[in-house]
Amino acid sequence: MEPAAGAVAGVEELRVENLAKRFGGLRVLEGISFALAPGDLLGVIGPNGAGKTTLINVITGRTPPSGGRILLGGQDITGRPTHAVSRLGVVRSFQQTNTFKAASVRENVSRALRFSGGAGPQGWARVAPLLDAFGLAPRLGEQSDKLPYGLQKMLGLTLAYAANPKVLLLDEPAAGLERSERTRVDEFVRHVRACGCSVLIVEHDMDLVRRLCPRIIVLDAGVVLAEGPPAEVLARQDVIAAYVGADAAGDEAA
Amino acid sequence: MEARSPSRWGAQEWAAVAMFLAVLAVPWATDDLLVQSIVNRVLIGAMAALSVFIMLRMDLLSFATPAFMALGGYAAVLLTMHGVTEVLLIVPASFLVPALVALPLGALVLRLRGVYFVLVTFVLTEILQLVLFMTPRLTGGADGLAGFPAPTLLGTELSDARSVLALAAAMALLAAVITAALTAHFRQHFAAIEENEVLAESLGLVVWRYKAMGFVVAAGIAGMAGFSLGNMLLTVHPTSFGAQQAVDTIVYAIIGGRGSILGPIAGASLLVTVSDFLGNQGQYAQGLFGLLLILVTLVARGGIAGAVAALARRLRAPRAAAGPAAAAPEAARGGA
Amino acid sequence: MGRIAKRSLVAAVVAAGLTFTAGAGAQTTCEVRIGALGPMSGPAAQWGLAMLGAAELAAAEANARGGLQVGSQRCSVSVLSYDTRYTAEGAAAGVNNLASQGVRFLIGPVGSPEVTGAKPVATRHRLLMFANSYAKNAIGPQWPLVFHLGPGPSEWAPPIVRLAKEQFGMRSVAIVAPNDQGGTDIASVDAEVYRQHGITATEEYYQRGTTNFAPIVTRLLASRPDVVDTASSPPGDAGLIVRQLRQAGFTGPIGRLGGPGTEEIIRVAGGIDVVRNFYWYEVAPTEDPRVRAISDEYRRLLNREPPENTNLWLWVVGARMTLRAIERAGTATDTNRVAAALRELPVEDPNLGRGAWTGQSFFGINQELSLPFGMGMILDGRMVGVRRIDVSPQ
Amino acid sequence: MHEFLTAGIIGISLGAQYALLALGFTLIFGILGVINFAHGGFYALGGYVAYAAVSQAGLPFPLAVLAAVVATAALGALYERFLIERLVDDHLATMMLTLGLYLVISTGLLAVFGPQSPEFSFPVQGTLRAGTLYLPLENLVVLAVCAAAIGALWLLIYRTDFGRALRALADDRKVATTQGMRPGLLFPLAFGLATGLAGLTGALVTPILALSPSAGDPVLVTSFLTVILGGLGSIAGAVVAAVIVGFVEAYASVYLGGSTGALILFVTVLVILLARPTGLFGREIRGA
Repeated sequence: MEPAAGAVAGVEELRVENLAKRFGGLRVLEGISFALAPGDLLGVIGPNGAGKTTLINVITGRTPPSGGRILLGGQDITGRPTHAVSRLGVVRSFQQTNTFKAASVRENVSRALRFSGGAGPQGWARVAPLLDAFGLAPRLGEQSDKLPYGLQKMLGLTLAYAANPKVLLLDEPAAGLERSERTRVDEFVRHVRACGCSVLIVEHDMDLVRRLCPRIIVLDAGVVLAEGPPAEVLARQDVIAAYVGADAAGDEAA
Repeated sequence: MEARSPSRWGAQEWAAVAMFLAVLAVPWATDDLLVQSIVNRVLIGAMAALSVFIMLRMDLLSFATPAFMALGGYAAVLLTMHGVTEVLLIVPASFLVPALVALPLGALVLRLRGVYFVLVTFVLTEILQLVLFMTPRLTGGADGLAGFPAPTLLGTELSDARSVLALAAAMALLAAVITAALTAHFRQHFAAIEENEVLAESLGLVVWRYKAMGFVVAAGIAGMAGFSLGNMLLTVHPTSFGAQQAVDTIVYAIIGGRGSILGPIAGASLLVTVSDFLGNQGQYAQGLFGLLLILVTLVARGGIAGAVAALARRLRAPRAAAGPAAAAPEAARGGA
Repeated sequence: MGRIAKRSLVAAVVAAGLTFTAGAGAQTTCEVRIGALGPMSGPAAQWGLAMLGAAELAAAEANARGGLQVGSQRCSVSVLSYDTRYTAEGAAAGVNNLASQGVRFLIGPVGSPEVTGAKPVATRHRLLMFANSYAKNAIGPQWPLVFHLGPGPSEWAPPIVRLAKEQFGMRSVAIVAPNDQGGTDIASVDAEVYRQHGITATEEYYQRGTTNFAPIVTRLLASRPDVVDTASSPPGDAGLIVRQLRQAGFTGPIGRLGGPGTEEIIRVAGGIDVVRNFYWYEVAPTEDPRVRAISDEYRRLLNREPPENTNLWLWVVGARMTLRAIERAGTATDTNRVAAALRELPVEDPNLGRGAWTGQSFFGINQELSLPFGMGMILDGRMVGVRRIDVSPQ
Repeated sequence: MHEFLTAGIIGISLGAQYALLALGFTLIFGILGVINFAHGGFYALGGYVAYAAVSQAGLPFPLAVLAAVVATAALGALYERFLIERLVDDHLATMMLTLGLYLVISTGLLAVFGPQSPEFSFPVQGTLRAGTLYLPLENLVVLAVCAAAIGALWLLIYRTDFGRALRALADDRKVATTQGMRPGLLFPLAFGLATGLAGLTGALVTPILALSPSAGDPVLVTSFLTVILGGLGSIAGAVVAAVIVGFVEAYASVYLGGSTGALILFVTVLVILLARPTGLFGREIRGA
């Protein structure tokens, strides 16, 4: 099964309308709306427990939303199963456990290509520059969970890209990386945008967010607190307050 | 469906099939009843453990094997009682009936993750016992079914000890071929589900399809084991299909090694034989199984098969030649 | 008489001991192996150990006499055993295991699942088997080499029900048993026998593994029965049922047409006062000194304590009869001839007395070795004792 | 009507015992993510320790119960600390470790105490009666102890720092650990607490019911059913589900008979689980 043909240029790639998610009585997301154009880059920030990972889970069909719609190139994909969403072109990365542990780097990539329907030389050709850039190319035979953590993380991002996405949702790509390794995330994002991918990036590293994202939204307790360019948004008093006041351990695992 | 994967049979798949081929000769090689009896029970235990193994390939622990064994066993026996004794019909039936039941059942229970799946399969086995007790007209209830006609192969009756064992070996061979074909063909898919199901799904793998396929085939293989057991005992009886048997088959698969198709075969061979030799101390078999289970989990995650493979690799590759990365990945695969 | 027998026995033992120390097998040219097949471990171990004990005692007696006269040969008797773990597979495996070691005669197994598993395999190898299950199909014309050890419920239930009705005058009974073969096969026969005596009978089956019988007891009492019968519920379950019946205010007599274990029932129930009025089937006339003498003989011949289970006394007779049939048939290999000889043997045992071959009307084959049994009774919290009931041939 | 009320009383008694068992089981899962197959083993072990303390050491019953709690809690904590701890995140491995322990415990009990039920009776006898209704005093005592234990556990989990730490670990181990909670200390304590509860139940209930090496088998099944129903890891769910299981068992057995009662219980649980894969109170959050 080949992914559907690319969206018409100029049409929004991903559109989220009034999205809501409740676990029992607990409101995790409420009235979330935003849109991503092709090649667009949107940062999502917020304190622990703000619902950032849940947002990705809901968009990718891992958890069903309690309300609202998700549109991809005008097509309603709300509530579709994860694999279907992925094959339509919305692929995510994970904070942790982002590779097939026991498999070699080569097997990891080949699985990503095969599962997304893109096995074959073209697929490898698409991924090869990233493998080179991250220094994974010489380590194709190594078992992925024996790699240094930073490389595992980059392999995870590469896998998501290998699945031939139109929209990439990155869940804290820089978390756990050494400061010196974080520029690789920039590199990755630049590369995929150059290929026409839209990117949504959930991140705690404010420097990275400032560097990369022309536009960000701030989530707090499941609602959009602010939206706009990072410099402007991060200076707002309520945003600062949300961060300072949110010290108590939240349930980020959601 | 995916493009045909390049997964080919490895040495282990061929070895498993070769072993059962060799066992086919046992009925003619010896008249020793004890050997025949042990071999027969090993074959049945190995088949049941192969069923567990298939599910373990996807990191699913199933306590429902005895339930599917019962379905296959009762289905085949009921056929013979209604005049269908041809093995070329009843063996497929013993595979198909549990497989067909597993299909809708799988749609329900495979939605459950990890431990919930484990608990539900446990409950399924309990439910099956009750269903057997409550359907005495069909299944003989608490008495089970006995006194059914011997199976026939193209008109020849397979009732003597030799043909019973030969039939068991043939069915085990078939089970090994099916298991090898399935797990080798979908090696990458199963491994991906085992190692990181969430990632596999988010990369576009239709996980439920492979799980359902595995579940259905595992049920079918268990069903064949159930018929083989019924054919050996000349009876199908509810006590043969309880929680105890579920634990035993899991123990065979885990101690033998869940990383290779040879594992369940090794586990069944060793443990069935050991419990037989414990003789009148049979009560200690369970304790021994428990200790082995703890031991294997702590120190030899690949079980017997994994340990043997690691040893062979170490012997084959002299210390100097063994790069750190060369041997590690395969060895670790056994556990994980 | 008793003293003389005792003295000659001691002499025989000493003689046997001497011949053994002088070099075992010096004067015996062959060996007859009999197998004890039963649960030797786990909750049902008592039964299997009693089977083993019975076989060992019969073998020791034969060896003390200088062995079995099989045709022209004098053969020693040895006993092999196998633990079935109370399962059908275990029993089938055990038959194979024992047969592979040259065993042609089996004492056991005891449970319904085991017998179901063992019978076909034993038939395949043409072994002679003395089974003791109460299963409705324990023996039958299709298994000519399978004999039944001791009377089944179809034999012992009628006289006990008759006597219980004389004593308690009940008009209705509720029978409770586990919902597996060991429960249903006996309880349904019991119920039929009660009905034949003009007593309304209801059957109630509980899930094996039930730990609290309070709901079952409530259900039992809903029909306001005069008597509750615990049939073949395991003694631990039966004791708990008795206790919870009393707690629920049931004051009527309680029966147990199922099997031994009265001591354990009294223990679990909380004492004989709680049990109050109770009647049960006892496998042997346990208060008969001649029957008890079997245990003394066991101690003397085997120099250790006999297994506790009173079934030992019953099963010894089966083992002795098997050996006698071997001698009479003059073969230790042709089980068909031994079976024929066994069928012809009169049932007469020095300890248990006269019995009979029964089973024709219930099983369709007269291969049930019926021996005198007992009916125990507790009246108003007082142990009345076990009364001997003789069987008549069919 | 009489049967209806009687079944209700029985249902409450059953529910209280099941609650205590399920609480321990669910606590272990909620906090460590481990399915404890040895739970029934700790129940049987608790019974035997109490029995040995009464019959061998001559301790009074309350002290014997205490000894059972201490012994089972200690064994549980040590087993967690030295074996389970190493593989705590591998759910298959922990299942195998606890299943193995169960087989070892029941075989050990069989080897030491033999297969038969020993004589072990509850020190309080007698029955309260009101018309045709009745309540054995021993059940009343067990009910009271169970209620007290559940209450104490509730306070422990929701009103103490220890409980807060446990709940934080259950919610998100990573965050909790970064905030200074030490799984290396808290996990064994939690595990021991749970196995101690199983031991307590065993010591209390086996003298009323029956004590045998395999007494843990039905306990494991009941614990499974209860926590499936209540939602793995949910404390409130375990209590509510235990009461439901108790009532279903009581009413189904009284009105439909033993086998049907059991079947209805199993099927009810299966249906609920299929309709709500996380149980009545389970959260979607813990994917496990």
